[in-house]
Amino acid sequence: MMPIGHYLFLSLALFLIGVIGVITRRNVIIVLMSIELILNAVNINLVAFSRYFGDVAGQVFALFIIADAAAEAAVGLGIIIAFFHNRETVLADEMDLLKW
Amino acid sequence: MLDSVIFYFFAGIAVISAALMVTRRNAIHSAVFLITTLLATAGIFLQLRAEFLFIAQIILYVGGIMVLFIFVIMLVRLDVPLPQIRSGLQKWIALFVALTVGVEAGVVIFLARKAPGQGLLIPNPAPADKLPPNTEELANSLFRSYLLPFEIASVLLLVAMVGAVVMAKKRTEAP
Amino acid sequence: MNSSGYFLSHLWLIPFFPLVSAAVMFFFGRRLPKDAVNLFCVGSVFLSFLHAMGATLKLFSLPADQRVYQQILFQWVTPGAMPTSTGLVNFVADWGCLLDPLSCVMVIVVTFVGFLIHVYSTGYMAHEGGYYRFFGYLNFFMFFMLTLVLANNLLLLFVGWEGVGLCSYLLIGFYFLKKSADDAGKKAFIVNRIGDAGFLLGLLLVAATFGTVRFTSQGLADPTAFSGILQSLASMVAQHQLAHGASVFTTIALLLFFGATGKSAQIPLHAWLPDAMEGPTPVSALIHAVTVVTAGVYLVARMSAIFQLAPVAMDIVAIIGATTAVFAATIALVQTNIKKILAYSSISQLGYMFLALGVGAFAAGIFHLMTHAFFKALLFLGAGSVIHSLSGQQDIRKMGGLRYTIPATSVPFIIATLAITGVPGLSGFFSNDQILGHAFNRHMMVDRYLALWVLGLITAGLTSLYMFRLLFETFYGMSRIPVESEGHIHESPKTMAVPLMILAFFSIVSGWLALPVLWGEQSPFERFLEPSLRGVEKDAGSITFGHHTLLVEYALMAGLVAFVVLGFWLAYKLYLEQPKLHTKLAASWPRLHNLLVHKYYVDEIYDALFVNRIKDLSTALSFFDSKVIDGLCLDGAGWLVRAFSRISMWWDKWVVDALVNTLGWFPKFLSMPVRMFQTGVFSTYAVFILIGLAILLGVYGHHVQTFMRTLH
Amino acid sequence: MNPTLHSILAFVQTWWVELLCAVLIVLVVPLIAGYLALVERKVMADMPARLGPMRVGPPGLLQPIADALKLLIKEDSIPDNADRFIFWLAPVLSVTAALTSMGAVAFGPWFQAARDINIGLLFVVGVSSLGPIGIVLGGWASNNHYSIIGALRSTAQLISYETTAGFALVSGLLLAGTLNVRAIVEAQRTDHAWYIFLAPVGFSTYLIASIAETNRAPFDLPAAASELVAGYMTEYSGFRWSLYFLAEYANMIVVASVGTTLFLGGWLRPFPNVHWLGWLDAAPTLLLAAVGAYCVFRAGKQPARLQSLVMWAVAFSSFVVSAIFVFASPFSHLPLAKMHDGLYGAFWFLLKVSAYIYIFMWLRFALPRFRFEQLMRLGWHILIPLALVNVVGVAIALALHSEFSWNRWLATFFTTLATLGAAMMLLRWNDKYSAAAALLADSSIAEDLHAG
Amino acid sequence: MEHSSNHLLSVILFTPLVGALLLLFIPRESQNLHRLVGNLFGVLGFIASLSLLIHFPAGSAGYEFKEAADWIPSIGARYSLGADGISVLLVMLTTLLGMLAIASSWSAIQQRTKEYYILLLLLQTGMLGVFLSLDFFLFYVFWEVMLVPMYFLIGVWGSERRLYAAIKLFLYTLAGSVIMLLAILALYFNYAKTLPQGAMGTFDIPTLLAAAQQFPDSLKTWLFWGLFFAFAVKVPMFPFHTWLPDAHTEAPTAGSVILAGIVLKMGTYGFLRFSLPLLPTDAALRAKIIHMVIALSLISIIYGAVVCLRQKDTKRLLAYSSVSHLGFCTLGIFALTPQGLAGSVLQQINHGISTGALFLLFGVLYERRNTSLICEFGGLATPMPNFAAIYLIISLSSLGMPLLNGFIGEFTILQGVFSVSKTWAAWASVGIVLGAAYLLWLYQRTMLGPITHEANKSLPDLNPREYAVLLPLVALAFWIGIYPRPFFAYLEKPVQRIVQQVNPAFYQLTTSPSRTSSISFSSPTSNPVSPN
Repeated sequence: MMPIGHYLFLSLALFLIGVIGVITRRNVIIVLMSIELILNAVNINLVAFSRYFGDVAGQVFALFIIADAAAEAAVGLGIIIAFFHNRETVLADEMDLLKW
Repeated sequence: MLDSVIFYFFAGIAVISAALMVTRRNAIHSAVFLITTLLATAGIFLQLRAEFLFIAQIILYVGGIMVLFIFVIMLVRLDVPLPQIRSGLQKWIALFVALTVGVEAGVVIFLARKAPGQGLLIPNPAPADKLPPNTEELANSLFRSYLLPFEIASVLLLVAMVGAVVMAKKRTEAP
Repeated sequence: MNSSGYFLSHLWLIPFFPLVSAAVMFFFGRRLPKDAVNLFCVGSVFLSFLHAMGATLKLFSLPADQRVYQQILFQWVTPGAMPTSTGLVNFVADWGCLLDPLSCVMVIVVTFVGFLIHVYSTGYMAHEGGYYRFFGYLNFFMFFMLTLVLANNLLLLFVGWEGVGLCSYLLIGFYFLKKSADDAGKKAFIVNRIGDAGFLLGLLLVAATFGTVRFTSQGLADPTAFSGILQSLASMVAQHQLAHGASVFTTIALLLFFGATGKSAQIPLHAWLPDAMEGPTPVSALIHAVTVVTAGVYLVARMSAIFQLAPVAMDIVAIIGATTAVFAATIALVQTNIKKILAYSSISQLGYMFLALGVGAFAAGIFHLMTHAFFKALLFLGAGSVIHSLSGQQDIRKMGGLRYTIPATSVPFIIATLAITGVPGLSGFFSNDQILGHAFNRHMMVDRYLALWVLGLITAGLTSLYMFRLLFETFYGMSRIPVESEGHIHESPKTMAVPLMILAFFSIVSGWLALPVLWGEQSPFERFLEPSLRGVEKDAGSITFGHHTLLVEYALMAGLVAFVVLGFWLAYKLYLEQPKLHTKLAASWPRLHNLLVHKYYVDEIYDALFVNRIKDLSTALSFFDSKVIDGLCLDGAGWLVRAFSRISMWWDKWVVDALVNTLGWFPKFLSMPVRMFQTGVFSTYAVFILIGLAILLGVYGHHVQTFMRTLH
Repeated sequence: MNPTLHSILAFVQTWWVELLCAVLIVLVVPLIAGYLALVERKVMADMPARLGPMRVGPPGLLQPIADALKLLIKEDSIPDNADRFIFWLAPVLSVTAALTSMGAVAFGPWFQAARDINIGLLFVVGVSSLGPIGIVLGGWASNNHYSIIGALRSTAQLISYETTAGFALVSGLLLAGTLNVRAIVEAQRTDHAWYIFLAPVGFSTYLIASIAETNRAPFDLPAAASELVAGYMTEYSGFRWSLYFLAEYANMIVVASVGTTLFLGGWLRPFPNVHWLGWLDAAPTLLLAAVGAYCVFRAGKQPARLQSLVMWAVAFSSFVVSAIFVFASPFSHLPLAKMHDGLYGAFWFLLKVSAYIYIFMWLRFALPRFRFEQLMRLGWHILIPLALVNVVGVAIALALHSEFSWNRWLATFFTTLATLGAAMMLLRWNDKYSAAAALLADSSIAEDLHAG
Repeated sequence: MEHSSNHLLSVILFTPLVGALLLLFIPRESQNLHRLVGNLFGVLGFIASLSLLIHFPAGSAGYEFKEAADWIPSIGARYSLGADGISVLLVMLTTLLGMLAIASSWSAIQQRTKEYYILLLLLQTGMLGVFLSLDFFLFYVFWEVMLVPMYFLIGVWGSERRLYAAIKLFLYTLAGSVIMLLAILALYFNYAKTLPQGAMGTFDIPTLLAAAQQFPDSLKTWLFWGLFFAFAVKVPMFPFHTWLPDAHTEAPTAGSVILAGIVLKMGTYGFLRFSLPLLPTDAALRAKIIHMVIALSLISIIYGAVVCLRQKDTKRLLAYSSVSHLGFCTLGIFALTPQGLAGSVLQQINHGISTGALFLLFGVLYERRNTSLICEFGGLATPMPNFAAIYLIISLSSLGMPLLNGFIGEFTILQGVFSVSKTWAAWASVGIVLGAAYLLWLYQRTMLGPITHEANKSLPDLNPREYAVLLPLVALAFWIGIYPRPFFAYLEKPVQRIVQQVNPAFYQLTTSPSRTSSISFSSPTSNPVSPN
């Protein structure tokens, strides 16, 4: 078996890439996708630990995270479409008011 | 040996395409690379013998969420490249901080790995052919120990669905 | 009793046939043709009659002391344990049939006369709307009446009792578009209900005293396994737990008798019967002459064992009977509605029966019940036939001279009149004679009964007077029929005439059952009934009669005949020979006449005393309800609460709120610097988060590391 | 011996059937797809009593090969403004998804590429759900309005009907109690019933949904030639086009296989537990023998030598296979027995799949095309509620069976009745609100198309 | 019992609630769907409760189908259900009338159907909960839960003065139940005091009531009166009854049916279940209390009946008749004899059937004519013969006609009362007479005679749905009237248990084996009524 550190580093790498995406990209959709990537990195950690501890709970939580991701994507994209209809833009730094 | 080959194969794809995803100017391309990353992650799941999660990843993420993303990208016509990377000081601070976090976390993991005798070298995971059927085990855990979270998750999905429908609906009174 | 045979073991079929037919009428009657209705309804009663005959004949074939047959179909009411004088008892009322000589007589009379009346009705009602409904009600009524007479316990008897009350309500109100009919029906029901309350209390007292309401356990396959009032009573008397004249007997007897007064229209609950003449005439005949009203008599006879032990109650029965007899007879003297005269006659005759029961001559009472059933049914049907011929005319002042116009009606009617007045040789004579004879015998033993005997005789005379008045006014003398309806007079159809003839025949011969009395023997009818009416202690408490010689018997008969002739003579004088005379007579005593015409103002008195008072009470209580409970208590409380809430609202607004508002201003002021960080761009926030994460990892990284090392 | 070689040999020895299957899938499915197209054309011709392709090969039997050759040698054209990378990627993604998903399909008790995968059926469904991405990307990459409309339509349609299909499958899976493909089939043997009888509504919804999922008529909106000039495939030609084509037919086989496995008893013969129907076991043998005999009989009468040769070849192979059938059963310890069981199962399986696909074709030529909003209404207003109700119904039936020991058939009967009642109700309401819904759908679809 | 693993009671209890939840997801416009779902769950609830009837072990005296789960462990409140013969009958009544009430609303309710059915179903769960709870806390919760839907049913779908009636109902009942809550808490804390230090108190009804036997008499008296007010308001007894006429008059038909048929029974059920065990042991004190309650019952009987005679509104009249009939029930309960108790429960069922049916009948009229004033009707037997027939049968059942259900109940109550006091029985029988008077008068004024209003000339007779709603009740009326034994069988043992608990003297009476009793008793102490 591989040492678990491999998985952790992989996960760390994906996480960092995701974080960088979130911070540096202006396009909200790509930001959202980066967030999905971050969630995915977490999933890898969970599944890896689940495998190594022999406890299926990690996979359960990964499953919940996937469900959450789906919900998040649905709502997020809904917001984006609504926003786009109103503002004709999807750039993150043009969204700086809570209400308009 | 086969395991590590498979792992490195998928991990490489995942990292590379993740990097490509963040750097592509075209949103559709980003999406395609994200799909690739996700598929690679699914492969890693399979390598970890999480079969159900593997297929859930494919069905939900790739088959569901990503199609949605692509759909929306096309819908709001974001397929034309935009000035994507934000400029200015914040970007550099951000990159610096992100890298700091990465280095810190890497050091933590690495040092923990290096510790003699114990640590992250987890005591013998069960061999792959001795594992119980993954789906049944997952179902048992999900519907016995985690029934309430499961139901809450379903409510969450319902709420998300309603919310998405409401938000995406045409407003009758134009702003 | 294994050799009970088909008819006895299928006793329950007797009430069942009419029930089925009634159900058919109620569910499908509207779609059935008239012939089918006739077939079902008349046929079912005929079947009942056949079965009743069969059962009677079977009973006759048994030795006299075994002439009881009882059958329990199922346990009906089983409410649980109740305390009685003998301890806790699981009260059980079953659904069962009892056939003994007493119920035998009743069932025969009811089915036979009922059958004839059904046949008659097919003619009488032929042109009425709601034909099926009428026959449905009639059959339903037959079911309840037969349940009543065949019941093996008081509670089941009560079912029949209430059921016939219901059916009389329905039948009286048959013409439900007429308000008077509805009122009459309602009155009948409610007045009966008052009596029923007494009955029910009596029934409860019976149950509480004896632990059962089953009349007797005789006739059952295993009499020792079941309890019966008769057996219970016998053992109680034998063990001297209760003695002759015990107050509980008196109470039971009086309560039950109160019920009987309701059903049998005795004072004080007689007021419903005359009003009940609003119903179709066959109904009057069936219900108000033959069956329902005799139910009270039947009840008293059925419970004779208890009555015999309650002398006070017996006296009250006799007194009320005699009083009612005279009372109703006097009212009948001046009534002008042909059916009302007959109704009052019924009340009077029933009083006569109660007189017989009260003096202890139960068999004589039942005997009169039977003969009365024939001739009173005949009178009613005859009256119906007259009304039918005159297209609905009921006022005897507008009749007269019908003797030869409608002979098929008039001949039976005359026979019935002769029978009821007690002309020797006809049935009424024998039964009247029996009653008076027993009353006289009683007098011979105890002096105070002389008055009863005299009242009886007077009633006989009055009966003769008003009946012959009716006869003369209707069938003899000048026709006073309005000219325009003179031409429409028609003889009734065969279906009506034939039952009249059959009834006339029985009006003559049914009395002959008592023929041996003439030569000093016991009447066979009495002998037949004796096992049912014997009571529990032959020697100690029950009433015994003195024996009189044949000569006294003949003298009594002569006395009766004398009074009858006197009545006849008066009627002849007043109504046939000098028709003006009776109006003169009325004019000379106007107050008495008015009193009689207005039926002693009983209805008015009841209205003033009870009905209107209850209505006033109701108004008062409604007022109390809405003004005192709702108005004073509730609204008052509401006003108080509102007043208090106003005060507290003011306090809230000007004191509490003001304070809170002042406090709320402070945080607003203090939060100024924090707002600087809120740029609104989310990636900035993300950077903040990330910086936080970096710091956390930097500071606590070794903790994480240590933690990860300890993972196992 | 070289240890590496040794281990490889051991690997092959253990997994040779699976490897064979995998290879066969990649190699043979394109061929089968071609022949399916031929069959489709034959059936299409047969409906109005025509003949179909007759020129190439004896009765047109070589037509697919000719077509394939034509496609391969066509010019590979890419539009100027197309996104070349995605344009290349999209068809590959489609065909990969279709072929990969076939890996978990069991064509017989032994013939399955991914045998130990215990999420079997889910794998098939899941991987085939990648197909839409290929289509939508292809449509977008073409930079053509027709294509992108086709792509959007296709995506909407597939997502909608995948839900229905999923729920329909769930009703069957509830009965089977497992996801493992072979276990599902065995469950139908032990339950003494194909699940089409226990969950008829589930099967019906699955049938409809599977037609829509494969973009076939009457649901072929994304590729409607008359409206969208073949939709997402407008700009594709040659080899790329043939990949899409292959994906479509492979998908047909996949959905048919899934339906067969779950509802039609997989490789079981009809009524596997009725003993007096045991003679059916001999049917494949006899049929093959009959085919062989017919070929022998006809071989001599062929006009051309080549034709008679082909006939002889067919006759020979038929005899060989039927001989395997006949002789293998006593020697159960031999790999031959495995072969026998496998072939025997494969016979029935393929028969059922063929019947299923025949229904596809039949419907395609019998029914006119839906309008898009009708399609969506059918999916969302009728099929999804119905499938949901059906899942509940089947669950109730199962509960009645296991908790209250009702007879399985009785319970199923009642719940099916209830489900059908619900279906009637749905239809009624749908009719009732169709006017309003149609208006709504029209406007929103128009809006979406403009946006797209 | 082996039924303890069964969740039958929970299923029965929550079936309507599931329906209500399901209705939440149905769009506001699909009214027929609301109706369908409402009816479906009404029927389902009834079917579920049928299995209760079937599986109930014959001759069981205690609670069956028990279920328990921790609910609020910090105070010892538990989710605990159970049913004895009494509860079973009342639950059956509830589900039956609930089903019929829902069915009767199909065309009567045109506005806000969704909320209407949700509330009806919620109401049903509340009522079922009251009859099934074995935990005081749970009982109280259901008691209050039931109130809210009732409030809205009257306040939203009622006729003109609906708000007044609804608020009156609410305040009246709430006032009573607050006192009840205090009494429950007193019971709880006084029981907790008897426990060793640190032990958790409980709301378990059997435990508390058993423990209450040891309380001092003064405390028991207080507890009794505390509970008494809540129940007396619900029943309603004489001085607390004025909410009922208003509520009945203003409520929609289904509300009236449920109000009369079931809600009132909650009060009598409370008396039966909770008040009786709290009667003080001291004979004089106990007699005093009983006499007061009996006096109130008798006043209710006669007062209700007399006031009926003056009412101008049918529903108001029926409300007062309910006061009168329920007076019989409380009379039977406080006679403390098996017959009185059994009769009382049976009479509750009967009242539910007959008054429920009467309200349904007048609901039919209300739907046709939109009024319930007596003077608006008259002569309806001509256009609506079948309606008149059913109405007559139900009237007769209500006034205690033998062969119909009312008689059995009244007779049994009277018998039970009679063995205690003949005077009480005599007064009660006045109520029977008056009952006939007002019911027949009402019948005459509405059904008989010529038609007085033009609008009544062409009223349609009953339609199939109305038949379907009414005929079960008619059939049931006949069944109980003709063959009441099964019902008595359910009641026998539980009633015996109650009497043994609260009036042990009853079974100490002389029990000389006598030939006069059809079924005699062998050993009075251990098993007072031998199973014969």
